[in-house]
Amino acid sequence: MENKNKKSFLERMGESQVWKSIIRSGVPRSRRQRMQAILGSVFLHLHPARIPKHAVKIGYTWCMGGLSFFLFIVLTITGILLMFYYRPTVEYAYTDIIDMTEQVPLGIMRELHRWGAHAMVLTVWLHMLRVFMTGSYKPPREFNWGVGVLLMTLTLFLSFTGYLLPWDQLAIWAITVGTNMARAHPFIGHEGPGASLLAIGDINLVHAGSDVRFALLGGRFVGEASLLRFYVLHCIGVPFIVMILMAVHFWRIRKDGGISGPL
Amino acid sequence: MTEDIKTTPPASVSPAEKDDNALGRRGFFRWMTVGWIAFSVATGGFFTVIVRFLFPNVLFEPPQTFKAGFPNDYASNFVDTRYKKKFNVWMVRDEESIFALSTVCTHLGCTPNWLGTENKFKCPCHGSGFRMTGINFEGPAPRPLERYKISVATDGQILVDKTKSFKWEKGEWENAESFLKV
Amino acid sequence: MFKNDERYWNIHQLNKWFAISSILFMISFVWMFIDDNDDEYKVYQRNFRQLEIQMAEVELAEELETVKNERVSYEEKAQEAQNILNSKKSLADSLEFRLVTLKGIFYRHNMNYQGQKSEIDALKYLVEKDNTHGLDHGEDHSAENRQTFDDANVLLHNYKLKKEATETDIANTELFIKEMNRDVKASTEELNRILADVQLVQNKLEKIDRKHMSFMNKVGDLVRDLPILDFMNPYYKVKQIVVPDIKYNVNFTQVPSVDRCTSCHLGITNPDFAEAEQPFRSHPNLETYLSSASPHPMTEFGCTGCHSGRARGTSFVSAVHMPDSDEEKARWEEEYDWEQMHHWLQPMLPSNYTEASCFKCHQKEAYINDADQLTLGLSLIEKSGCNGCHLIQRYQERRKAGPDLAKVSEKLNKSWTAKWIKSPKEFRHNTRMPHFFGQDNNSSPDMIKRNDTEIMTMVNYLFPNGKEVSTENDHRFMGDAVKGEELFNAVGCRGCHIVEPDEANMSDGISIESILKDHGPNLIGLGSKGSAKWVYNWIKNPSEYWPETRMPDLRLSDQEAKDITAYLRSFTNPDFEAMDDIELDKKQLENIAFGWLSKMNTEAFAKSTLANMSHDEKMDFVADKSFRYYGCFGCHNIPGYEDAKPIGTELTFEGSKPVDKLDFGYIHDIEHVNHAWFRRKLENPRIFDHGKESPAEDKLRMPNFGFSDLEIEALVTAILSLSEDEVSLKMHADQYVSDELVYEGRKLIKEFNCQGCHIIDNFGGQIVDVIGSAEFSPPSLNTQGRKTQPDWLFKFFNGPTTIRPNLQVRMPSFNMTDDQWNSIIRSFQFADDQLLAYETDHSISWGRKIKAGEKLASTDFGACDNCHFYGSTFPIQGAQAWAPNLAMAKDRLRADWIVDWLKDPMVIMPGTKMPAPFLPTTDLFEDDDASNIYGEHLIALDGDTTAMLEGIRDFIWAMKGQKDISNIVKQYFDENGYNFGEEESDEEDEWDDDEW
Amino acid sequence: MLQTFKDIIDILSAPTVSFTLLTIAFPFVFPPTDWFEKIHRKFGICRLWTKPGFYGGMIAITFFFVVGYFDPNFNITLTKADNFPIILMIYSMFIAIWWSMYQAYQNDDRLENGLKPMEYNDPDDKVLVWPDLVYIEFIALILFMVFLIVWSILVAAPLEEPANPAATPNPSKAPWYFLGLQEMLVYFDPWIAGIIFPIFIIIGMMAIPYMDINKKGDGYYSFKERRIGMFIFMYGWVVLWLFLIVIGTFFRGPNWNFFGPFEYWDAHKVVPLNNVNLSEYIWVKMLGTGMPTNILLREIIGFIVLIGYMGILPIILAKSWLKNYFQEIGPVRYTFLMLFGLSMLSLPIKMYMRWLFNLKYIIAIPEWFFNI
Repeated sequence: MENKNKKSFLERMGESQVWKSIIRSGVPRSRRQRMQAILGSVFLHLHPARIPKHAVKIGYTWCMGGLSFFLFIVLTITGILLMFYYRPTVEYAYTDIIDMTEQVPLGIMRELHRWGAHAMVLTVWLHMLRVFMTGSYKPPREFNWGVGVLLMTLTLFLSFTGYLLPWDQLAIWAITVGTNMARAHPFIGHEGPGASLLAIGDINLVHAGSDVRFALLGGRFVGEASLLRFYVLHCIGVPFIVMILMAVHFWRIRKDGGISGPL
Repeated sequence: MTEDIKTTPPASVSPAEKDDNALGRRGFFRWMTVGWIAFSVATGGFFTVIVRFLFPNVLFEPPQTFKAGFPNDYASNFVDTRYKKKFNVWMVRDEESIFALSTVCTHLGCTPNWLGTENKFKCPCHGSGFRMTGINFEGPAPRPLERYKISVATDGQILVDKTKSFKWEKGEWENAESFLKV
Repeated sequence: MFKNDERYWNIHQLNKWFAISSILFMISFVWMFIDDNDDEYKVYQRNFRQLEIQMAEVELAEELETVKNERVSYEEKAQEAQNILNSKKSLADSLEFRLVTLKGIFYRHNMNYQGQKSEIDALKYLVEKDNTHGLDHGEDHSAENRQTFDDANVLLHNYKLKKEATETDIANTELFIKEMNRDVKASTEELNRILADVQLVQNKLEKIDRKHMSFMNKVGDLVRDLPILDFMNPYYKVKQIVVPDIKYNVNFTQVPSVDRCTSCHLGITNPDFAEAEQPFRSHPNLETYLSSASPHPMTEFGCTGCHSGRARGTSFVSAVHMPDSDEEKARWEEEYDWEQMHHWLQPMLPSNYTEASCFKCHQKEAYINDADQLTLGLSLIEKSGCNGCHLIQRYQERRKAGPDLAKVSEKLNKSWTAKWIKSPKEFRHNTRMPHFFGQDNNSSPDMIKRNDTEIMTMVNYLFPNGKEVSTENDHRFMGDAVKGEELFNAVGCRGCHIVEPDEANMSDGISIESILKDHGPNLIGLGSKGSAKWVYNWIKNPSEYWPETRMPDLRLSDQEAKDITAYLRSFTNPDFEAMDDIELDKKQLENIAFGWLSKMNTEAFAKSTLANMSHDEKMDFVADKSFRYYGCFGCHNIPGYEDAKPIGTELTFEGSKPVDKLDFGYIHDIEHVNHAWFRRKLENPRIFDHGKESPAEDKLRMPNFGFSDLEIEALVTAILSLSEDEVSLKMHADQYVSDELVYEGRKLIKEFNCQGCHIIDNFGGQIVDVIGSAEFSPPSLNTQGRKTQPDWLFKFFNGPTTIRPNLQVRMPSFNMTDDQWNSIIRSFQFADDQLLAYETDHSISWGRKIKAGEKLASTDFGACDNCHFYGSTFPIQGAQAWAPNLAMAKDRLRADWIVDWLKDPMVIMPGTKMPAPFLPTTDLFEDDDASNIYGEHLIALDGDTTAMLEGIRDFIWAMKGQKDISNIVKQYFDENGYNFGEEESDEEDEWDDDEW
Repeated sequence: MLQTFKDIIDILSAPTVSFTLLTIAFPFVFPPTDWFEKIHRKFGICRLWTKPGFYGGMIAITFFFVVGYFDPNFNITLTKADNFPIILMIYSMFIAIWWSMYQAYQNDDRLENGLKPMEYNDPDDKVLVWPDLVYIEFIALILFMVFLIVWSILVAAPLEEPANPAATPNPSKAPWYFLGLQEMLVYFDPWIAGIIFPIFIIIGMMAIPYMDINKKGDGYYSFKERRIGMFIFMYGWVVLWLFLIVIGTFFRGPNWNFFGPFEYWDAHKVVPLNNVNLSEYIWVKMLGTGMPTNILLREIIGFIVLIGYMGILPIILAKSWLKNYFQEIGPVRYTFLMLFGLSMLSLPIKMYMRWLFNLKYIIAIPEWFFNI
């Protein structure tokens, strides 16, 4: 009896003008409605309406691509929330992070963000491993594999830029170690091979105050300027590029014939 | 195929399951309902908590309430300027009450001075004058000074709360929170 | 299955999966929510609230009890007044009615008035505009406006009159009503006044105890702290104090400290909670700390400025509490799951070391009030010469801690010196000279040989040309040892020295008081050291041998010096004498020299250099290396090492050194916190070499001072105080002292141990224990700044004269510069808020007052001449009662002070024999023969005590006569001797009875 | 007993030993040729990719961690909040690789028997995305969110001392996913380990589809059909990346010294570093003369070795051993394959030259910051 009422309620809702205007199809029960549900939704129509059978098996797909995307969204949301309580300056950065655990309501956002970021690195790697293991990079998907490699690199870079923001010893020294490599960049790093060749007369062009590391840090050492730079890169710069590449990545999946599979 | 779906209950899927139709339907609803309820509770909770997130637990701005000593610290018919600099408040005691007067001139926001000998507040900017009660009586100020919420804390000290102000022209000075009877 | 309805999964299964995962999701969310809301501080705040309620209920009961009887009568009174008022009800009602009517009328008039006024404001604008821009618009228009304006004004005036008339009516009526209600009001107020305290407690209970709340308030109280809703007006919330002047160092910058300690320590400023359980207990010293009246109010100093810790922490562990003891640690681990957050560099100071923080603001004081342990630690740093080897920027070395070795060959012989260097404590058990040798890392036979050789080279260097002291002519410098002992105890040597051969008698423990006693060395074993000649010469004039010494000149006569020398030489140390002489080992000499040479050069070079060296060159080379290795010049002046740099680690910010910068070596049974490391290091400076295979040149070399546990605790406090933490300039205590000289003076007072003999700032004067009676001890310097004229004091310091003729103890002549004396005088003056260096001479009022004074000082009354010298006139009483020469007063004392002094001498100098002078009261003048007894002048003063005292003062001031009586007194004692001291106690009683 | 086990593990996990063992074992685990395959089968290594192999592997890893948890020294590194992702990585990578190989072997068998791979479906046998795919994706997301929340509740995000440019922590480590690069820094100059290699890794990975022209194994798990490509990739991924991360996380202590997992991280530990450049070997040790002052002359041997390795070796290979392969893929692909392949191979080669001969640099021109 109860079930019946509910059903009729659902049905009545599905037939209402409001529902139809938003969702278009009714409660997806018929084949047509089920396809409509996918095609009519801006989010779901990333998927084709029909897919080969092995594509719904977790054992084949591992769902790692989807999870990576999901984590990206989770990290965006938690990241935005963290921005309310975090100020990227040498005065406040560290104490604001202390306050996350000490007094900020829902300070667990920091844990969600940090562990989510680590998890995303793993899911991206696993996704790549799965794609390799099933040989899915092979034609016609060569280009999309390349996009994927770039996305993976950017994921690492996102995580890397976020590493500095707590402004603790772990942060500053991980970034110092990480960016010290840029010193050794051939030609454009002041301790890299060839840097000394870039000189006009006795005037050195590439030195500690003008090389690629300097550009990254906004100074000779990790300092206030670096914190701001990494903050901007972490919150806006890199996510922006990632979003564009993700769009390409998803679109190419469809254009390259959907999920890979044996012919 | 399409017909089939239309005529059969939506949840039943494979021919093999058609036999225990009724059971399936019940199962469908039971599990699905439970699932959706739990899911909505959790996500709804999340969004509620996120709204809570917007309200910080502590503030680093100067406190808007402050303790201003005991009522007996104030002499009758006297304007106390102790809290002027730090909190922008004059503590005034007249015959029968104590009240906290804002130090912001209602003309253009300067800070008037208390002239004890002339028994008035005089604004140095454009010469507005206010009586001890805060009522304007000379110069360009359009309305009296504002008063702040005042009460007695549990330890007997006067508690001034600057987040709530009372305006004479709205008749709010009659409000019991705008003065402290002594 | 093929060609099914395009499904793969069993939807039932998926639904189940969905339901299960959603439920898990919900559970995890709820868990997260709870986790986010179960803050520790809320638990404490809830408990505190319960405690407050309990206490308030007790208080309420008490208050009710106290007013139980009173309130009844007051209540009756109030009721009575009310009854009377009620009887006039009809009148009151008619008045009320009238008032209402009047207010209605007033409202109408006022409205008219206000309306008209706004009309006028508009018209005024037009007129004013016409006044300025009139030409543009033509005349008529403006005249028209003017006319309207004037008319309106007339109308306004009309309205105003009406309004004011009504106002007056209202005021009168109100006054009448008020008058009628006066009794009721007064009696109610009376009642309220009686019940004020009850009311206060009741109000409080209504606010915090749900039982006392109205229903809606109960609901509100419940709702305000519900999770999610608790952003609106929560009762339980994080409490914090932002302290802008106490900084937290984030390395790149300093940020204001944010202290959240009060979130749990809720009763910290409330003395009612003195007995409460932690964390609610109030601060044990609210007079000095936290309360708004104290010098360290909470809003300006916060908590972590002194206690350190993680200020922002809101839980027991995250605040980084640190246990005082192992037991406490175990208890915390049990109760709070305590563990140290290692990533916080400023853990809370164990309460034993809290004083370390005082130094942040009190850097210049010689004695830091209420911080005895820190003061002791800092004093020990200077006394032990820590800052000779360890640079401390903020606590610079003022002079070397040990004696000058430039002329040591005149003082000592080689054998003794070598043995002393090797083991000084064998000779003098409590010497501050530390043990370099025979320690953990240099006790192997090889190392002993090496060290002995090093010692011999150093001794060789200190005794150039082989000259050393001989005891041949000693008999010529020795007098009577028994007399010497008397003198030693009487003239003031024991202000700074002890003679205590037995270590067991000194186990009282060390404190800032006890170090006054052995400011100079413990004078034992002098018979086994050096020669009598040297001792004699030294006590005759210390600065001749060592210009920088702090030992003053007691102006001893030759005979006195000989007697004391004899006394001091009577102490010998046969054990030390019996010790084997230290031997030089030539092979070791080679080895050591080679070791040092090859450290900086190639081996070949080292070999050839060594081969070219003569024996003497080798000796000097090794001596040089040894001095530099052990850093002897840190504490001693050694010729040739005047500019040598200190050898130890800089300690300027040692208290803030991260733990990982401290080398724990292979010692693992130790807490990884800095104070544990410091403690262990001070207990055994070589401990962290344990297990290491370092070559002799690289071994740890900090010597062992043999510090006691108390000393170590004090030193650790001092080291912890050397921190990097900054406070704003305005927090520094010296911002409130106008004159740098004051601090300098205080330091000098400490350095020259003035407090060994005198009480200064209510501290010191330990010599009284030796002398036995305050009366015969050096005077208390209480109010010294107000007491003496600065220029007299300055002259006195430079050439002490006899002031108190009955004292055998002497003010010595100190070897100080004018700058230094000025500093000392300035610090006295500062303490008494008297900063004038030059003052107008006091002029005597020759009149009634001085005559009255003379009367009061005469034999009939004060009989000052009983004890005081009047110039060269001897007092009537015997020598034991002698007091300062009054003829000197006008040069020495400040006129104001004399009056204060005479009022009640005991207040200024407790224990003085000086009585307050008798001052007659007016009732005595009523006697018949009053004018005979008191004289007309005294009676005319009419019992004005101040005038009478001023009279005495002026009498003294006018006194003529010899001012410096040193010679007279000396002559007297030379003839008669100081033998009154022995029967002192008997005489004292008699004397007391006779006179007073 | 347990102590012996720990000691053995400590010894085994030294990079020299563990890396060698892994490298030697690797072709037998992922056999690239028939010969390896034969031994792979003969000694039953293939059983790693069966269910018992899975359980065995999981038990071994878990046992290692459990023992480590109760070891006072390993416990410190193991329970550091930031190291949890690495533990997660070890498990997830093992499970993922095992699962891929498990399916691959099944498919290999099917293919050998002329069957289609398991994933094969009739092109018409499709599934509608609603609800099957959407639903399981949704469930996966929820479960993952649950996992993330529980993780966040149980493990507090760490926060160390405030940043201090004057105090370098010892050891100071890069973020864990870059520890492989940091480990390479031990063997290569920063410009190679920090710049050239990362760039080669990114470009090389992007180039995989263009270099691997084996059309088989597309869209299903398989091993045999693409065993060489698989072998190279797995070696690079597992040994040269993941394994170096594990070493960097768990086995690198103060001063970047190696410490066995059960060893105490003693900052006093000193390891001799007497590394010699190739030019010093040649001129000083072999020829017994001093170093030539001309930099290029001094390093001439290094240049020859380098050119020989990167330039001539591929040509020789193309003419001999890889002749067929060269003809199959053409010169362009061959060049890139050799560039990336030899670069990758240079890492283990350099590691071994360091361990065996204390070789520091093949070309050492510190004057120009040019060391290889």
